[in-house]
Amino acid sequence: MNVATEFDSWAAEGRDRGMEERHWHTAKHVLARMPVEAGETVLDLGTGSGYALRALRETRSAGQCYGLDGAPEMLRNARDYTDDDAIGFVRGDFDALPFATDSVDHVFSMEAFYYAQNPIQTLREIRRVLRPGGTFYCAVNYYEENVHSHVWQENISIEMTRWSAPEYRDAFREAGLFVAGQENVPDTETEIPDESAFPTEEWEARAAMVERYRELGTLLTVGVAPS
Amino acid sequence: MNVATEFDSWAAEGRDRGMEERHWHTAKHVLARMPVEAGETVLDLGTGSGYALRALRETRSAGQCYGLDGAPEMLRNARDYTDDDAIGFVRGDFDALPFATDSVDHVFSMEAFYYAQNPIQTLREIRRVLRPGGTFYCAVNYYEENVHSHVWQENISIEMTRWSAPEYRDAFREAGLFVAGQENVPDTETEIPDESAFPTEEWEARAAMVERYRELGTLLTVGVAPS
Amino acid sequence: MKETLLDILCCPLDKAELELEVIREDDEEILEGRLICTECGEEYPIEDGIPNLLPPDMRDEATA
Amino acid sequence: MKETLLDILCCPLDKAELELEVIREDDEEILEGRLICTECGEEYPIEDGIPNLLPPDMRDEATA
Ligand SMILES: Nc1ncnc2c1ncn2[C@@H]1O[C@H](CSCC[C@H](N)C(=O)O)[C@@H](O)[C@H]1O
Ligand SMILES: Nc1ncnc2c1ncn2[C@@H]1O[C@H](CSCC[C@H](N)C(=O)O)[C@@H](O)[C@H]1O
Repeated sequence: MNVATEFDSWAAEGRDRGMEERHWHTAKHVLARMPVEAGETVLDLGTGSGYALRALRETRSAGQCYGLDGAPEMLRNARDYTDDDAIGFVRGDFDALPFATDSVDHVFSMEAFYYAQNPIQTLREIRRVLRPGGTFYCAVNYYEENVHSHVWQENISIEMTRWSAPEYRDAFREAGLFVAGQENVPDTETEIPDESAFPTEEWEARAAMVERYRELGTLLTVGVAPS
Repeated sequence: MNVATEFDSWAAEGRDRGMEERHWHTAKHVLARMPVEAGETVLDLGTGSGYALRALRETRSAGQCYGLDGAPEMLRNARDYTDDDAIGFVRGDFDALPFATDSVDHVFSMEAFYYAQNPIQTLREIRRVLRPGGTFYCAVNYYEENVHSHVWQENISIEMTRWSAPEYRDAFREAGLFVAGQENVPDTETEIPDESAFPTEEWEARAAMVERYRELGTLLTVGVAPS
Repeated sequence: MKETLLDILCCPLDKAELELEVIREDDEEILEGRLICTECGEEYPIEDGIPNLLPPDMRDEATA
Repeated sequence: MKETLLDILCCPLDKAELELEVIREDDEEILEGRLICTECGEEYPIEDGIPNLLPPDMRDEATA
């Protein structure tokens, strides 16, 4: 399996914790907007280190939490980092979710959705597992408007879906989800060096880095399952 | 009518434009999150100067837009400020909306909802006029967690509803709306003077003013109409 | 207000459709008129291009 | 993984319920075992407390 091969090596190199740290800059704002009530069931798609579920348990008293991932090393690490009986980790694939219909209150996914082989099928699966009125918080840094992310495809063997913001809205609707909102969540924490430091290894110009982090940030699309 | 008496004098004193200017700091972020597609119908409850509809027409190509208000002077001013055939202003009350069932794609309301005489009835009316999957973006600065707003009641004859964030979520659900999200939208633009300027006429301490604007800001609750 | 915008307006009381009676209009819109509920017969005035659809018991005579 | 957490898991193929066979557990959770689909009979291993519910055609023998 492609995903396991690619992401197991990431996990082995400690990139799971590295992603957690970087993604947290915007993921924490995304999690804070979710209408998770005490005791509700949450599913995290492409859970990586599992940080999102630990946060929702601690800050919102979420109930049963499931972290799904395709890479066994990611899951092993996530399990190690987690000391909470109400959080379970499951190996599975986005396109064939191993959860009962109507069994989940909220689905969260950070920087993972676009790895789905068939993203519309993934959205249909999310709609299926969500109870009526349940929400899908879909956060991505790789998307059409974020031109700075386009090169990422070169460094990874999995084909990534690069939708624009309107394409995300259309796809949600095509899969039968209501679109409740969409926004760019800026990353105000990644440090941007002084003008004199540019060009850096990664950034030609300071303005580009400002645009990437402070303006484009993370694209969040919020879906709601109909009755 | 209470509302007309109270708010007509505000309109006459130019407070409609004053509110527009201050509310815009957070209202623009709220409007930007709304999933308004080109051609969709939007209703603005307690429209004041009508700025929200003008913005949605200009930036999102919204279709037919309706600004409802109880105060005739507000509406007269709003009509004067608006040069757009697709925007209409209507006098009406939050508790008895004069719009057909299933006729509206999105409802917006900024700093107005809590004036409803019967807010649950207003939410039921909003649910009725929204099409399935339509959204209600409800933004308020007067709410329980914003302790700095509590004194506002002293200066106004209309009884205001002071719900907490969880009470907003509960009330939406009681009226049959799904809760898609909730957040505090900070006001990063209201100028906060230097420490040496405090106490000011309005603010004892700088920290309180920072909390009011930069942390608490505007409470946004997003509802979605079920099928 | 443009006539097309009146389409989704309804009686605030029984939510029935309204019938339009134009008193004064220009090239663009209805300026004065009446909206009459096809169900309960209640009349709602349009003045200066703004329909007043307050429930009758909330209508203050001074401004309506 | 706690046994209570297994409740909402289902077969990724036909979404039917799963039956649990425990091989090894401690005071807290299932460590090794099998989840068997009550409909199609497909078996899904639990290893080191983590159920592998990949569709069988995506399961690589090396890690499953
Ligand atoms: N099709 C698929 N099915 C299941 N998991 C997948 C997948 N494609 C990618 N993933 C997983 O998705 C994760 C993306 S990395 C993001 C991890 C985490 N959400 C964070 O914010 O840091 C990886 O752990 C990868 O193994
Ligand atoms: N019950 C009610 N029905 C209709 N309009 C009401 C109302 N209670 C208050 N209002 C209107 O709500 C407005 C609140 S002031 C806010 C105006 C505008 N949304 C802005 O952001 O600046 C006033 O114009 C007032 O007339």
